[in-house]
Amino acid sequence: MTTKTHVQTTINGEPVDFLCEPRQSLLECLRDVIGLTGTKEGCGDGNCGACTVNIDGRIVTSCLVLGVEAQGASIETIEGVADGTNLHPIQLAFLEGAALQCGICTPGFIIATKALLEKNPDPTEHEIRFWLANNLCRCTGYDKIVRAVQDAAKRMQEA
Amino acid sequence: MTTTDYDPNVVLSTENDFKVVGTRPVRHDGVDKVTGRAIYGADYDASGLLHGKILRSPHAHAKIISIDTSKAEALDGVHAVVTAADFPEAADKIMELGEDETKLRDLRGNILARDKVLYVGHAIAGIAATNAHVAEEALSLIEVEFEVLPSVMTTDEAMADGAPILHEDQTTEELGDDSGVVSNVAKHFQHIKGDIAEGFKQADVIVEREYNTVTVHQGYIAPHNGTAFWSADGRLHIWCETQGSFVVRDSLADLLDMPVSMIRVTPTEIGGGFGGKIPIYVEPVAALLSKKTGTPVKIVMTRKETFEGSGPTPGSKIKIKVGATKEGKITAAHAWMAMEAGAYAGSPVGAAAQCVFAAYDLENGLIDGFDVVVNKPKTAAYRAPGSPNAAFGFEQALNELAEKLGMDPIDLRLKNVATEGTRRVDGPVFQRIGAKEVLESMREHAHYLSEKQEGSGRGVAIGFWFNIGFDSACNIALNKDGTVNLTEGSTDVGGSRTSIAMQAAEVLGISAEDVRPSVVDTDTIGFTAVTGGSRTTFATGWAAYEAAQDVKKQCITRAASIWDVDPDHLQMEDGIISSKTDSELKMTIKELAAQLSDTGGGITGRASVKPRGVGGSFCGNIVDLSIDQETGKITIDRFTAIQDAGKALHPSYVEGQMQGGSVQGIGWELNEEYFMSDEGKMNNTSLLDYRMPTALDLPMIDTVIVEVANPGHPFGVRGIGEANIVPPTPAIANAVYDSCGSRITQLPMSPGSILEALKS
Amino acid sequence: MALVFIPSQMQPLTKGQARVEVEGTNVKQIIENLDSLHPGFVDRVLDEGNIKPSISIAVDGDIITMGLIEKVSPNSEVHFLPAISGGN
Amino acid sequence: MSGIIVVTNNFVRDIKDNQGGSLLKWIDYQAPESVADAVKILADSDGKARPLAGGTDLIVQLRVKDPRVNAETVVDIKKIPELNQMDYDKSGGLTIGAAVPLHLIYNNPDVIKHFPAIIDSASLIGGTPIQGRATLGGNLCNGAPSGDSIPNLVAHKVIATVAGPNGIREIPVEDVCTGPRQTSIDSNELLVSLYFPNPGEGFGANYIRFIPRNEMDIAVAGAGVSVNISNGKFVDARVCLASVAPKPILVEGASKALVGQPVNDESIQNAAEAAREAASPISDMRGTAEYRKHLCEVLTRRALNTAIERAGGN
Repeated sequence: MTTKTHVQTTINGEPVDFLCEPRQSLLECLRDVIGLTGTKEGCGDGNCGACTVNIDGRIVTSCLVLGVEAQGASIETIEGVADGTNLHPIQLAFLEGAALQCGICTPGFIIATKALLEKNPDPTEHEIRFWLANNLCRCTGYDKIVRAVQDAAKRMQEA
Repeated sequence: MTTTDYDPNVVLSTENDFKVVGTRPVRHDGVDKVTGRAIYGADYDASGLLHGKILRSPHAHAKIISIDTSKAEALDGVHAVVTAADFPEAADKIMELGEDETKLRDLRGNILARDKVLYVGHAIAGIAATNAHVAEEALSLIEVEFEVLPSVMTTDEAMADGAPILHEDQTTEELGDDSGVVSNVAKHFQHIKGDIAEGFKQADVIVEREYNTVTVHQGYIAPHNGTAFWSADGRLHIWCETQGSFVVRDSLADLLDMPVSMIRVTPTEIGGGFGGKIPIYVEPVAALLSKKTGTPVKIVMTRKETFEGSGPTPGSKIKIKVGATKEGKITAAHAWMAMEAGAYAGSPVGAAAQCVFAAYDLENGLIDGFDVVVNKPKTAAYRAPGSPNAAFGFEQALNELAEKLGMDPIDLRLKNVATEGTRRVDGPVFQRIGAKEVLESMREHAHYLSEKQEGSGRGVAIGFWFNIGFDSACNIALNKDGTVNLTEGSTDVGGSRTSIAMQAAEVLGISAEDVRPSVVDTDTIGFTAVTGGSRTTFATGWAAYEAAQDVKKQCITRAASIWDVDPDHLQMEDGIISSKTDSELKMTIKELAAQLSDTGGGITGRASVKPRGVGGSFCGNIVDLSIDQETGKITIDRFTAIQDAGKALHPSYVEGQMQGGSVQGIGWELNEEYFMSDEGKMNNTSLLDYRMPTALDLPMIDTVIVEVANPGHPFGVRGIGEANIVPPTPAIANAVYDSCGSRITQLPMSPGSILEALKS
Repeated sequence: MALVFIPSQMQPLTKGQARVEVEGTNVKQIIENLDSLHPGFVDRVLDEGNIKPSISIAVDGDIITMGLIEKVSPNSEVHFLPAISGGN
Repeated sequence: MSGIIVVTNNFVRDIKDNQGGSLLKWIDYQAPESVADAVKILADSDGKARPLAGGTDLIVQLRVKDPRVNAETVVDIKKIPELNQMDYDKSGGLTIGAAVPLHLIYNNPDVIKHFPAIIDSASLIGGTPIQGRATLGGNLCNGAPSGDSIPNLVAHKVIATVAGPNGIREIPVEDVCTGPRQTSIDSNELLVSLYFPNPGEGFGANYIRFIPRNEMDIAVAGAGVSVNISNGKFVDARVCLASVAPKPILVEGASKALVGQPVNDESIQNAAEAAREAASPISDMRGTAEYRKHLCEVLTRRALNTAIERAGGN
């Protein structure tokens, strides 16, 4: 049996090395090993989207990725979305549009939304709902989230 | 529909002479939550932290013959194992849990089973280990000997003659009287108004039907969690996600038989609750493990544990009989309601009884309520607990009645609507309420006036939640620059600290941004009851109002001493202190604040309140849906929620509550349920199979806030968190009937059951 | 005198009477005076001198917040209700 | 079992007992860079190694400690070039490596142009983040009766290329699944790629499923179909059903009902009824057996209509 593996990654633009057991999910590595607790756990089997992160340009549920698989990968988490103290337009849209209540799903939604708008700068309501269908929110009924994504799209196009 | 020809979110305002109340500032905790910096319970870390896991029962009902933990204790990395035997033997007593009361013995038994397990998922033992993987591995090394007993899963089974009994010492209570009959029925009560036999005689039309609902879960995204550190000096510190840090503290003091002052509970940010995070589950186990190990212990439930080991809302059987004259005047109504309490007494049937007929002025009414224990998890509150179950019955029956009478369903409701002065069947008389305004606003709404789309069905219903008051405390310290720091003890699930801060800002004449609100630990603020019952913005807001008045009074006194005038001659408006008699004397709160230190010291306002004047809230829905005729699948095409919010403090948050409650109701209606196996095991313990609505399952949720000010609050606030989950189930059922002509009386309305109904 | 509404389940104590006029300026006096008119109410409503947790009392439509010392005025209405659990 | 005294030290009696967020069992991890190395690891592991592509099924199974996945080693196959290929060849066939994630498939221009119906499956397995990892190869090798891509692969007459200790072999995809979560790919073999042959003239395909939600759900029933139409007649047709038998089933009767027949409601309905008859579902929390059979008829009819439209026929 291997004990721990040395994994080299880039997280939010910075080189990050960590040690993990093969049985540790990337989510565990981010939260418990590296201390990036902005990525949340809601279900542990890929069905709530709270642990969504972006790996090499594509969003994944980090509870269904092994930490060791991240070798050489570039990972973006919620902690890397703002530019220093300047919030990203998506973060501003969520804040000003009251698109969060308890906030536990918010990091996952923001990471997923960012990937959507980078790929499709002007999505329809249906495209937004389809893209975000893997992210559960139990507080908002999604209305204000969908509107915040539409608002963010507008802000990003105007920027 | 991305563009609409009408305003999707309307505020029908009654009063607008406020500066801060009624505006939409960005929440104070918002930036932390959009940047991932906010610390939730599972995020908490401490040096030397151990990780705990809980062994849970595989049987729905069984005697525990023995528990052998020796092999688990011997595993490398395991630091401690605890069972029910580790609790101190405390005197049995009744505990006040804010809104909920329960027997200490029941609470203790639910946290770690002692002699019997009463449901699949019932906690038996806790393990602390160096990491969660080792703790999980060690669970399988605990040996438990069970004698399996027959189980009861529904109220029908539990109430049947000869049913297996969960608690041999439980007898049915009849409103303070012990019937002496050993039974699974923990409680029976009745409310009577008038004479229903006479009322039904006067009826020209009668509708009578039975309705059934099954267990559903609040579905908050963050599972239960808690970290405990039992320090060498005997103090216990808990960090957890809870709707009531003082409930956690006081429950622990009773369970662990220690002085309240030795326990400090720090509430972390909370990843949803909806009532489910009022009770405690893992905190006492973590505390016992920390006591044994001397190090902090964190326990985080899995999703499966959250389904099986926390408190869902009950399945229920509701029988409704209602009669009316040809003119549409309701002459009598009877509601018979039995609700599953789960393994220990305490279903929300009492609350259901206060809600079932609340929207209507009935001359003759009878409500029978039964609180029934079954071999399922002990139920907990879930957003207007009991009321959606009751409304699923009565609000469908009313539409059926309207059809028989040839009346518009909203007109029938308006003809019988409760108003100020109406005496409810359960006794109390309503003060100013907004049921009529909500119904009128529904009738006039563009949605209701619009043509239905070809093939779609439309349904309406309304719902009620009474809201509660209870204890709240608030402190406000005036800073030298005129900003204030506000501390309070209501854990904030959805933005309440901002709506509380806004009330202080309104009083002090400063901006919401100049108030920095913090939710603090139990050592730092006076007793504050749970965030529940839609009380927080109302009651803790009231405490903030009083504390701000205290600051205001002290500001005036201080200015009077600076100017050497009689304080009675001074006033404070819009953040400016001025003399009523001398126009030269004027100073802003900022100017005063800068002088505090040199003129006698700081100013702190404080208040502890237990307000009355709680205003109940009504919510109505209009829903359009279409049904795939070949598969039975329902698509919600358009949904409008209309709620009486009193004065909407922060309209975006009110809309958010309305939209969130509506969607929980939609999920309850369409697909959510505990699929139980014959052995009493939940078969769908993942979020894949417990099908809560996704973004793709829903339309926009349009809202109308109807402001009928609550005379019992300085700004007219009503609690608005709950009533909105009540009308969706009957409104959708009524729309299904409108679409296909079949009455669905069983929740959820899965596609298979709709297809059956279409065929018949 | 205050008007006390007797729930059906307690009406055996009042021989079926649904409303009873009772003297008293607070809830404690109301219950004690009710008990002297119709014996059994103290046992039914109180446990060791406190209101039973399974029972709520409403005065003039509001659930009381001050327990037995809650004021009752001469034209008040008093209701006994089952205590409820609930919450958001 | 009431009254019986049961000593329990294994509280996990079926995989449902661990569903919903348990931690992964202990595993070893290897990431070979060639097919040969991967096959060697698999062959040397005595059946206790499992290939890992997207992991969206495997990692869940390692979490629930599924006894059918008796893995001590996971073999990450994403570093092997052949398993990452997407190659549209001169003959009009398409090779998709077993480790290519779904999002690369539905964004691939050749797929969009020549095999658009694959997107039906690729865009509905899981949600967006699942599609960032999940693969057609993994969906096939997992062998779930509800696998959303399998009926579609069968309808496309896909050939699976499998490498083992004795070299390469090719298997028609309808012969891969042998039972619930069982396949004819041996534990020492590795699925390398899926080959979509040139579907020929007048081709159209479609996969649809029925789920109670609109996304994020397990098919209550699913139908993958393909047709070749010439002169208003079906010259070839396939119907394959998901979730209504121990494995995805190719409905021979449906092909018979269509081939040689004119494209009209009657022939389509006959095929739909054949699908209904071929289904042998169980009743469970996803639906009753009767409801699922009914859905097979509805879905087959609807999928055929879409496939016909795509074929440009009718």
